[in-house]
Amino acid sequence: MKEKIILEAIGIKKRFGETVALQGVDINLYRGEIRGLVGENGSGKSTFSSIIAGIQKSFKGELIYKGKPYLPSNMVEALQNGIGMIVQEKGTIQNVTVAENIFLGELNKYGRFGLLNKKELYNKANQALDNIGITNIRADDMIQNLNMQNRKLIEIAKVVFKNPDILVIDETSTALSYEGRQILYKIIEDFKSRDKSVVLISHDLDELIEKCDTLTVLRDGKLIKHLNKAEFEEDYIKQLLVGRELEGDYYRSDYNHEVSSEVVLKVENLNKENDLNGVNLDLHKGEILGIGGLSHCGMHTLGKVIFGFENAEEGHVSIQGTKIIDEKTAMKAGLGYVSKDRDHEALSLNSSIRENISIVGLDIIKKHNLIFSKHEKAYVKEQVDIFNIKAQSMEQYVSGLSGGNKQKVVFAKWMGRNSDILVLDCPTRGVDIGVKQAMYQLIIKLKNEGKSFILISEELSELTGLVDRLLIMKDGKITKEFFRDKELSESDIINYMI
Amino acid sequence: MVERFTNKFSGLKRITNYSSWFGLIALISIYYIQMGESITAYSMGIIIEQAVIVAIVATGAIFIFSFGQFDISLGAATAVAAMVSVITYNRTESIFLMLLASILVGVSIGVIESILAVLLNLPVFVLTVAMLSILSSLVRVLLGGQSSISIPSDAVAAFDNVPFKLFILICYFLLCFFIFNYTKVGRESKFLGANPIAAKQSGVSNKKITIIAFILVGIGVGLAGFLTVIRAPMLGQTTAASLGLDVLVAIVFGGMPLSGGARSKISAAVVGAFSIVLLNQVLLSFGFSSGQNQIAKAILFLFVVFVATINYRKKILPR
Amino acid sequence: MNKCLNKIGLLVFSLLLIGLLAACNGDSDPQTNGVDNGANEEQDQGPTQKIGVQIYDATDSELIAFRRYYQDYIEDNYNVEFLFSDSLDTAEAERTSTENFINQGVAAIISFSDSDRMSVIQMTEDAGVYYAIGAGTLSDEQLDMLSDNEYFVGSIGPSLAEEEEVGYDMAKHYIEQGYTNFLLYAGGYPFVDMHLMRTHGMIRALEEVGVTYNAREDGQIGTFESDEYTINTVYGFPDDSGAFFGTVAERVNEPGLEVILTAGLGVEFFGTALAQSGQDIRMGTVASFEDAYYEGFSAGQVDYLAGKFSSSIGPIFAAVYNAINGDMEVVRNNGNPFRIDQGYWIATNVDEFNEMYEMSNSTENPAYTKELLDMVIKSENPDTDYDNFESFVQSYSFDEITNLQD
Amino acid sequence: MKLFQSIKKIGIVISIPVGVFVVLTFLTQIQGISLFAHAGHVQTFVRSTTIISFTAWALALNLQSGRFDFSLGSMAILSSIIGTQITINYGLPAFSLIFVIVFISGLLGLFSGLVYITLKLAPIITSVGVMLIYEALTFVLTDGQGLLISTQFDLLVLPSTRNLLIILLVGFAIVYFIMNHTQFGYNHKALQHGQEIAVNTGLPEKRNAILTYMLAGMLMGVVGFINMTTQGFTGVSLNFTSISAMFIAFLPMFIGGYIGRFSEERFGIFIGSLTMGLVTLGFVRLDLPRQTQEFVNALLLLAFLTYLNNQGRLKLIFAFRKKSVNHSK
Repeated sequence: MKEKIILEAIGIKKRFGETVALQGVDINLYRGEIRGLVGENGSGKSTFSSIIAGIQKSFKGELIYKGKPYLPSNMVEALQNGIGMIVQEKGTIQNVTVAENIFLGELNKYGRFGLLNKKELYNKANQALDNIGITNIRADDMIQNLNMQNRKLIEIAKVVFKNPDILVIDETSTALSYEGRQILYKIIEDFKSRDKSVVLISHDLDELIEKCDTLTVLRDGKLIKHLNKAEFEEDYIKQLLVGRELEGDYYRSDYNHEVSSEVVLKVENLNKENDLNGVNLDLHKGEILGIGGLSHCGMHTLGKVIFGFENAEEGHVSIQGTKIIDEKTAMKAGLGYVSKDRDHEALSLNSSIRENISIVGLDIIKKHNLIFSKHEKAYVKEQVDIFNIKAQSMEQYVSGLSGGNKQKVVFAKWMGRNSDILVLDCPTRGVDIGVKQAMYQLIIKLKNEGKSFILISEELSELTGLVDRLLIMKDGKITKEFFRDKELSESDIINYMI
Repeated sequence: MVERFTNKFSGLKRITNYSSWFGLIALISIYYIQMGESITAYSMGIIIEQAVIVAIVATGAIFIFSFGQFDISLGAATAVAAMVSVITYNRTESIFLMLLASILVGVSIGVIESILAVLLNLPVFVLTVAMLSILSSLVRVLLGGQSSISIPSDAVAAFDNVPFKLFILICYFLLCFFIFNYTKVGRESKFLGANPIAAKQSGVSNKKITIIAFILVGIGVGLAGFLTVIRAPMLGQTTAASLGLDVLVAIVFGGMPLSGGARSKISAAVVGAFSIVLLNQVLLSFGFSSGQNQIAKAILFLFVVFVATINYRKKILPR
Repeated sequence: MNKCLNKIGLLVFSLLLIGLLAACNGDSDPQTNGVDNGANEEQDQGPTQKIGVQIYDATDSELIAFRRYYQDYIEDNYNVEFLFSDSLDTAEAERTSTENFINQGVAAIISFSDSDRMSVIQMTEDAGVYYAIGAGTLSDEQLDMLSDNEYFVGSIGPSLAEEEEVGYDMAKHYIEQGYTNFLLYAGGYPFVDMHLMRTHGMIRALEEVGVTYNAREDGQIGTFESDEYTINTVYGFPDDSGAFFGTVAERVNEPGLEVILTAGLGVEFFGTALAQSGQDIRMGTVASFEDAYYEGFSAGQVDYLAGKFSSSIGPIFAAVYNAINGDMEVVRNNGNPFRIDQGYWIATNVDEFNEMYEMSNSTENPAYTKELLDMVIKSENPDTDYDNFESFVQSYSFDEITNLQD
Repeated sequence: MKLFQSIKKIGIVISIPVGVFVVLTFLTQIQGISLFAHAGHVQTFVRSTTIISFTAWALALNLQSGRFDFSLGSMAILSSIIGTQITINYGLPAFSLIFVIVFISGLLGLFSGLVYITLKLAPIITSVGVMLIYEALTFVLTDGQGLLISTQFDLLVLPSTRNLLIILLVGFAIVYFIMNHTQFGYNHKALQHGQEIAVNTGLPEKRNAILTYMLAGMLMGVVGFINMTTQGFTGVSLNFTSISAMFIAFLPMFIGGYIGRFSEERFGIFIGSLTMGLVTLGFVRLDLPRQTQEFVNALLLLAFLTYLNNQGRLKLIFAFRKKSVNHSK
């Protein structure tokens, strides 16, 4: 197996302003290897992959690729050299055609003197799509007419078409449906069979264990361990990720699903084009109600509609008789909402911790309709202390915090105003296991105090570990209801999701 | 190592955050050196006189800028308010009604603009471009075919003094300062500018903030209209025409980020307005021509903003 | 590296641009650069006195000619320095400029701006700064109010009646030659007084020959009715959509048009349309003796010009100079501020124009030379008195001035 | 079905100018005059359309990338002054005037772009600075007088209806070609819709921004050329007065964006400008005072924006009908 090194990374260091992302990482990548890269968010795995893919330029350390020093100045150049990456975030551009996205940044190949040969461009793009077995999308389709999954497939087609020697896949599978994943896995195997390398980044340990030949564990920007297939063992990997053995309970220890009969929130017959198709549910006092499904089953939209951030075309949400029409009424009725997209929706990154926490608590902070710094600071400090938010001061901008601390700020903001019901959309996405555990315990504690939760999650273990009741959604409908049970297995649930 | 870097970095940040104040102090110093002994109470007085109107409108405008919006029609709105107050005085001969009319007109324009923006779901900037045309044609309509309309200068002579104008500025500034820093509206508008989606998810109503901001600006516009009449009781087609852009320049000069958000500060309006007036005085003392004056102003303007934002550079170009 | 390149690029580019601008500027402008005002050498007696000049439009060609006369001729010959204002188009701007001049320590202000003149006069009186009007006039009532103002010097310039007369004379000039098809350009009618009065003058001349004028209720220029005469009108200023020039082209191309009469800005707005129409059309206008009209007369586009000459503002300087020298009595009309009419030079053919043009634009030998002005300046000519001054100003016509010079 | 679709598209595209034409014809007929009475009216119409088209193309170039450029008007004025002086001083042939002016305005655009990417400030700020400098240069260069060429007959005959039509068509062809068939155009579009992704991928953002500014400058140069040669006169502008030049272009730009959904955007802008050209001619024929013109333009802009922004809601209102159609399928 250990034949030829294709890429050698020596002592890679990278800093973003005040945060250190990588502190001296050495990784050797071999031909024909599927390498898993695993670590909590902020561990540096995305930073590392973006460095080799040419997105980040200024870093310290050395890259040796195919025996030569290597320093790509952008993604296109990296790809031309044989390193292609499918990025975690949205990687396609709206309002332009599929073909233009596939050949973004290298249109100069199709034509000369800055002019374009459209025909050739479209032909090549269709070829790229055919290559990975996509026939329902054509080169002249506009990106905005495609759904998220198909857009991701375009990115995959784009990278694969260049036939790179190293393919980097950064948390892409979460955005894909079952069919999409099968396409991706086929590509990965095809690469391996052709003696090319794949770097697979994922939070899904099962996926990694199944697909990878080797695993590299990163934590806090440091390399923790390289693992061979023989060493793959879930608990051991988890321990490496966190850096210590987790003490105390991780999830809930009890298996009791009895909750109060009091209904605190009622969802009736919600319909929304493409997303929701007649959703009904009741949330009881002190209940943790889980909602699971595939990424695009409509559960994220459901969360937004419940909070009044989006409007349904039919049906309504009510809390003790009050209809929720917008965020304001929702908040008045004691509802809080933690968005899945933390950096863009839940927080204002270029505002301080203080501003982010106090923004929903101004009604509580104000005295005689005025807001004084003294009261505000006391209010915020209390939350900062309760949630143990690590920052220089409460005046620090949220953008400088780690993922876990950012999420703590979001929690603190809603708990500070003493919300009775929280809609949590993927609340532990990109959060360290340690923080994750703390949050789970907090949720449990609050549940015991009589707060109610709607927990929307893509992680099944999180759902089975926490909820009293679990609703599975598919194509905008609730397809199955499970109650908390020791025997509840993930494979039972998955069947209702796909 | 990391620690030291951090400290140095935030120290620099702190300094550039106050660069507009340094700019003001520098201008005061240059003015002092240039004018020397000829600085009198009169000099101070005219600096205040000349800054007051811009400062008032700019103070109100900070609200609109704080949530990342942009109003280009403020000058025309002030002109309309001033016109109406002149007409009101000529009908009623009451200074009080004149002030009231001016504020009412200012507020009404604000309400109409914000309601159009909110109900019709129009982008504020483009809306104000259209409003600029509408209001300037309204000015001509109010002129009714005359080259100018006026009130007797004795009528307002009692108010034509520095203490009164300063008093109005201070009152309005305190009102805005208070609302901006000590009420929900102020906090919410800053947060709205920083991240509109997060603000919406935190229950901040874009509509409410927009309407309140425009009403506050409207009060400022009304006061400015009134003061315009006091300062120069004869109004014509071009009255206050360049005020809108003077306000923009002043606010930017004062250190207000045009994108709004957390770094918004209400003091930028007053700092900026006084800086611009002092800059004019300094340039005058050098004896430049109109053209040279404007070039010097433009270069300084870019320089000040450049220094103020030196810590907020991104990899991609700002838009 | 990249960043560095950008900066170098910007620098190189800026230099290039400056070079380019210099190239085009240097070649085009035969006159000395009027911006240069630091060249006045200290004369023997005392510190230089500052005089503020308020102008309504820094880009107006007449005012630019005035500025050249003051800065290139008067500053060289008298111990004064002129400070010029920006364009003052509102009462507010006028007040700001007055404040600034006072703050700069001027001894006097000569004003060509009239947004709210009475307020400015009040301010100058309070500040102890002399004030004189270089163009335009005061009503009797206003003059009355100013009779005991020690710092108000007086006014020289065409009165509104004079403006009306200029328009009348111009129209009459063509009517008498038998022309019957006119295009009237009313300029800033009704907002600009001077344009309004000139237009009224033209209307009066037409009414005298039987044309009926129907005024409009909204104050804009009205319509004409006549069997014999055809009269079209244009008013307003250019806009960004091209509508103004569309209207101008339409009117100029109206069949049968013989004469264009403009209340101002003749060549600027109509020269091109005339050139493009290719028809034989006369043009009479009220403007000034400057390059544009030199070209216009040479090309046969204009054949009647009532215009100001650059040094027509010499006498008002003389009056102000007397005042700041403390010789107020020679500019007092029976103890009151003076108001003297000064009209236009009128050129009705190319030769007349060229003669006047030459004298008007000379900075070595302007119409009002130092020798001429010294005749009414007390410190140079102790025998002078107000009556001298008044008749000096009133002899403004080209012939009278050339006689004086000889 | 496809035929029906294209007919519908064509219908939407031409309905706006045709509608305006019908309304204006009606209004002029009431007053007993016709919209196009002689060649001068055709010329006015063509000239307005050309000026507005070029201004709107230039405005849209940067505005749609989120860059508001205050300096457009000042570039037109300054470039026409410099270019004309150079042409006259060096005795260049008359037809070369447009090329000289466009070259100069390209340089001015380049400078704008360089200032923007060097200072890395929001374009709305840099363009205010640049605009002030350009305005002031018009003053400094001409000693405040502006430039009058009313006796340069060989220059004044340039903006004939025929030449204007050629300029308009060639200009459209060039802009269309650049935006749809060149790498620059594609990169521009990609940067416009996904700045960060495009930059990460390695698109030359700075180069593209500079070229965009240059192109916008050159388009404004054409406007400067037309204004200079039709008016024979370009005045000096100070204190922000030059910005008004772009206001006329907002409505066509938005109409262009709307029509662009059904056809090509530059073409849409052209159709929008054509509409405004008709409106302008209507103003001339109806002899409306300036303030009324501005007022009407502003109202048209508001009305159109309102329509545009609430299309989503309109669709919702009509959604029931659509649903029933779906069921019947």
